[in-house]
Amino acid sequence: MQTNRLLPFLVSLLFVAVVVIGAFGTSWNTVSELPGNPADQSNIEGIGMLIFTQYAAPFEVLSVVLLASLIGAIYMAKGEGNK
Amino acid sequence: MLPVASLLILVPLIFAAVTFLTKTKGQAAGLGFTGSLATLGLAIYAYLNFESSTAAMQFFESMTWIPSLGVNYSVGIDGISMPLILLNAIVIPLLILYSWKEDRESPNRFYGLILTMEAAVIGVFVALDFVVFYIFWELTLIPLFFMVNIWGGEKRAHASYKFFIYTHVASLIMLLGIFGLFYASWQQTGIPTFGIRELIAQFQFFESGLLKDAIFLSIIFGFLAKLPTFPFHSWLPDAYTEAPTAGSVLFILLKIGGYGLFRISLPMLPNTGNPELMIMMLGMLGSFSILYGALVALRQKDLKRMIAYSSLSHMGYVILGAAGLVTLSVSGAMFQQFSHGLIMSILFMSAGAIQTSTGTRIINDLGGLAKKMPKLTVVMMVGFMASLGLPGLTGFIAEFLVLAFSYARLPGFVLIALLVIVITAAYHLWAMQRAMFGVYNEKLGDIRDINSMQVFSMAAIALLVLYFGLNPSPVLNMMISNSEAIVSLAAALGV
Amino acid sequence: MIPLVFYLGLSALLFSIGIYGVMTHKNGIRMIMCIELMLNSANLNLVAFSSYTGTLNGQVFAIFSIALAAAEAAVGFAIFMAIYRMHDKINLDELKILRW
Amino acid sequence: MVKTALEEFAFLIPILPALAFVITFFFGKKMPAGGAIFPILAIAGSFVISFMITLRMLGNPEEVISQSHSWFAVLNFGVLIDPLAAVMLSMVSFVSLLIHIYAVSYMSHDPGKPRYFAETALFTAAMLSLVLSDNILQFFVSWELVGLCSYLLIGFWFEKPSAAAAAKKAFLTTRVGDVMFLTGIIILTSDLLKLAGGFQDGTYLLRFDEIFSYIPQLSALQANIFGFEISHLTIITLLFFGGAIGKSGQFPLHVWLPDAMEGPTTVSALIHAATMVTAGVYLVARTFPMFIAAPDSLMVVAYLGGFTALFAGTMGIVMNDLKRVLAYSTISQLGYMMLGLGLGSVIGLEAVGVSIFHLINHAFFKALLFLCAGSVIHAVGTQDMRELGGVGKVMPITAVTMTIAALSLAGFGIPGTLIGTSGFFSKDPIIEAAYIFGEHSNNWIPYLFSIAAAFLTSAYIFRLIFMTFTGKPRSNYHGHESPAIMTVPLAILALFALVFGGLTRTGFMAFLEETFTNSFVNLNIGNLAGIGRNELIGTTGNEPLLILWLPLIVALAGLAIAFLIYYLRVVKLGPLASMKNPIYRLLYKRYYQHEIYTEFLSLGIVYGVIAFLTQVIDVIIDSIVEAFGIITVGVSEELRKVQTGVVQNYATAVIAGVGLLIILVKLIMEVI
Repeated sequence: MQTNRLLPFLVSLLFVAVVVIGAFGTSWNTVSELPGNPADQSNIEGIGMLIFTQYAAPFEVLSVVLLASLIGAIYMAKGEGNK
Repeated sequence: MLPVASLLILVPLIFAAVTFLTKTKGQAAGLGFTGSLATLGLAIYAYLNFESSTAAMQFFESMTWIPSLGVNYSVGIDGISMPLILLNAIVIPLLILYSWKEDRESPNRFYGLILTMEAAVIGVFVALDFVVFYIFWELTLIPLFFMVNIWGGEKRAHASYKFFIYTHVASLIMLLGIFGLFYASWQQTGIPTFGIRELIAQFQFFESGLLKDAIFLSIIFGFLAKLPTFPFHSWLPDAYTEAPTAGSVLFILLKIGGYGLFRISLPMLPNTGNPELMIMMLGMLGSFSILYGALVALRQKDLKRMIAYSSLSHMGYVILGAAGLVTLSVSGAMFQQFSHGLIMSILFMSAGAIQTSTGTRIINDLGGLAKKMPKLTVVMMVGFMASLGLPGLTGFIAEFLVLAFSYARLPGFVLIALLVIVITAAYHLWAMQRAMFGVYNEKLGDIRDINSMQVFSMAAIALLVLYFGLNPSPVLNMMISNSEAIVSLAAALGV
Repeated sequence: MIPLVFYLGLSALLFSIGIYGVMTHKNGIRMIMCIELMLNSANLNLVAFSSYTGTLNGQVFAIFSIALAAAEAAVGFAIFMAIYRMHDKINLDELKILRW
Repeated sequence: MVKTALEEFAFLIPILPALAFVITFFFGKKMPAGGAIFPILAIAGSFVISFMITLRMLGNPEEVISQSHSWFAVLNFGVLIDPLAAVMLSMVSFVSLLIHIYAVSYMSHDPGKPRYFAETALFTAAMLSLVLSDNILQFFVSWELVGLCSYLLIGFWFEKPSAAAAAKKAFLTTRVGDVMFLTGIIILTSDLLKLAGGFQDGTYLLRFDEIFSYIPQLSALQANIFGFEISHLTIITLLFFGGAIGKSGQFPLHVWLPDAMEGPTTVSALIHAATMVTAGVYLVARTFPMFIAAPDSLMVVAYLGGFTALFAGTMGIVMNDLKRVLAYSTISQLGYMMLGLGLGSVIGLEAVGVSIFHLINHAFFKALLFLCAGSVIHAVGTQDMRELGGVGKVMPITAVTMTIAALSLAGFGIPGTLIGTSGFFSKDPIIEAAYIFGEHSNNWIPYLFSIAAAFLTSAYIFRLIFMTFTGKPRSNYHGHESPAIMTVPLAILALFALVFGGLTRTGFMAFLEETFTNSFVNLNIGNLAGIGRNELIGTTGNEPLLILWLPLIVALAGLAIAFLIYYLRVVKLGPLASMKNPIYRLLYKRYYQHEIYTEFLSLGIVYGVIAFLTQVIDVIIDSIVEAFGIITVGVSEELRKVQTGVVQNYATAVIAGVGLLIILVKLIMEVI
């Protein structure tokens, strides 16, 4: 369906224009300096702390979701023909 | 004293529910008949305890329902509703008798729907609260829809949907008007209420003439489409014709459009922005309906369709009389509703009997039926004569009152209606001549006359037509006292 | 320092490219790839905002979102394989069994 | 004592036949002779009561019987027996009684006897109720009921398509008149309400005394129609007269009456000769005070009556059907009665006297003519005069009685003496009154109409007599004289047709002139005539000798012509009476009325054009309604295709929507 590419293109263009203009037209309330230790840029430790403390529950749920999708994907991809 | 008004709704409703559960035709018809007889008994009880000389509401009952919106379950009976309740209560048992020997699918639903219909129509007549009124108003659609849709003729699906959607849309417009009335009154008084009488009383204090006209017109549109009147009638011929006989009679008993006109629209009319214009509009619709229905009926080939158009023509008198806005013309219009219910029941029953016997309703395919069906001919003759306004039968009383007393206000429209009397006679007699008289059409084969149940029910209605034609006072008096109340309201405002 | 807006602009561009791909391609695999693109543009936004507000929550979300994207991709590809086995094709506009 | 007793029975006069109707209708099948005994007894009872009331009233015409009861609303029903009503009641019940007796034999072979007797009983009840009604509404109600009975009885042999069609035609044509009558009543009601200022307790709005008391005010009300100032009273009376035109078969609504001969001959005798058709005349007589007070109304009555008398006579002379000749004769004679009433603009109340006198006499001799014709038809089996001839030999009694009736109809008698048939004593005064009218207003048209009609009357009736009873039979028939139950009524009626007029002439008219001055209403006709700008002058009786003799001379001339052509057959009509002669054809085709009324007006204009157009409008309205449905379905059919089921399309729409929405919100924010 090569014919119908103009409309998607225009729509994408419209969207990007709107978002970019919106983003540029907004004054973002940001910190003036990037935080953290300039020597050690890594924030893995912080993230790990957050995941296992504040976001422990979502993390557990996510693991279940992953497991379920894994089983589902294997089941579906395996198909019925080749047992 | 019994709470008659509520019982009049409840009894048929309960019987209807039980009838739906029955299995055999005998049980269904028997229960249906018992239920309608019980209702008739209640109606007679109400009539005997009814004070005709006052316009006040009687058998009044009220219960709070939704306090925050001012919705009450309030019911009552007065001189506008009593004759119509009687009409329903009398004709429905006879209708059940009439269809006693007919074989049809699922009789339990058939008789159940008839009783539901009775409950719904009576519910509209006794309701004194717009919410109750509207609920029953819409409830009447359901049995009629199924009546046409299940047991109707060839084009039943089309006819039933057309009827349902058309009148439902009209009802929705009416509902808008009711809401307008409700909100405008709420804004003004600060107290929400849906009481019909309270809202009508408050209507005169609304400030904007435009608002009043809009409310009045949208409410009356619902009534006019239900009545129906030219040019909102086009659901009528299809629905009346396609319905089974019982359905057609139920349509005839559906007098809620005219009832609404008297109960709600007429008391509002003098307070509208331009009452003279409204009266002219109603008078015009009335006389045009009379003329139009008669002319179209003259050209119909289908007997039932002819009767349907003649019904339209007769309903014109209701509007014309209402527009006359004189005590006796309004009473005449109310009486026309009552009389029309009786007369048209006979006519539709006759047409139904002819169709069952001969298998056709096309007038030119009939001929000489009087020889084979003498009993039917006699009753049908009474119906036809009453329908064409022969004195001594109810039709004349109503037409005379309407014409004679509307003349003062609307002379031109009355003269149009008078001219139509000849046309009315013409199509009735012409149909009679072609269908019943002349040489018997041998193609119809050997046909049977109506059975004894049918003779009984039709003759009973014919006798009522004769009785009320000779002595209209029992019902006319209660109409007169109520019309007086309506008209004095108008007179006080100089309309 | 690069202003935040540039990240956002890049993300919007990525997202639009993804959308354009979803809109134009009929092939299921390509569509899933484009959807991944869109998801990643959202991740980019999350990380950017996270950095520029000085909290780490956004980055945690980004990680979650990546994990979910993996699950989604796995399920999506599995579905396409099933469809492919049934119809011998995965051109989505030709699959009409659920359409009106 | 007798007096009170009689009054209390007055209401029984219409009730008895009505009861007989009910009994005969439901139980007649199981009784001998179709239950004819009940109507006969009931009508005999009515006759006795009416006759006794009349006798008593003769002594004291001012004491009328008047009883009113409330019916509904402000309207009433009641009994009013004044001299006018009394003579009508006696005549109607008497003639009806004789015809019922006659019918026992005449209808003896018909299986529908119970229905016949029930319907004639109902008719008699309605007719009697019409005569004694004391208000215009009851009058109208009975008026319609007699119309219904006429419809039912004309269509008695409903299996004959021609009978069914004739019944319908009769009902519809009179209905046109009835609508005018009803319109008159409605305008009257509305005016009375206006004048009385609303409803008054204790008075009945439409009772005759109430109506008459408002005559001056009604006359003062003016309406503007097409630029002419017309008094309301004139409009009302002319509308009433419109009703009378329909019922009494006056031009132009006379077309139904000849067709009505499709019914049994007894019905023709009872309804379409003696009683119902005279209801129109009775209506004008009953409301005569209104007519005389209305300018121009009586003029219209006189002209139309006179014209009808002549017009119908011209058609009567070419008809070959026994009963149709009589039907046209009836129309013609009713025209005379109307003419007589119309002349009231000059001779005042005397008009009611002469007109009703002619009505009564006409009832006798015309009922007799019909019954004789019925006797012939019953015996011979045909009513086409061309197939008859020489019937006099086999049916002598019928022949004699019919000749007497014919003489009475033609008005034979010697002016200035008391020798003459009944018809002579009632018809001549009308012609003389027309002369006075001509002398007074120098307008001779009514007189010319009446004298020409007198000539035609004599010519057609003796044509009938000679063609039927003399000469040789022109077809094979087996006649026999009718049984006594038929001939006795004939003989009684013949006696009345011969001598009733001569015996009662002066007393009768004087009696009737008391109608409007009594205990019920007391009107000064002279004043009322003044309101109507009618100048009343003296009475009949002192005209030139030639004028007195002229009606007899023309009648003799008519007789002579009929004698020459149809008895001696010395004058051959030949080409004159063939369809090649345009005048004969015009007459024979009855002035093409069927073509004009039925085919052109009813079927063409009303059914073909107006009703057709309305039906087209109906189809258009219905199509508009249907179009709503079709458009809704069509649009939905198209719109649902937007739901393609292709995710990409949805995605496109969503994204475009989001983009546009943001722009929209932004724009709105800018504006605000």
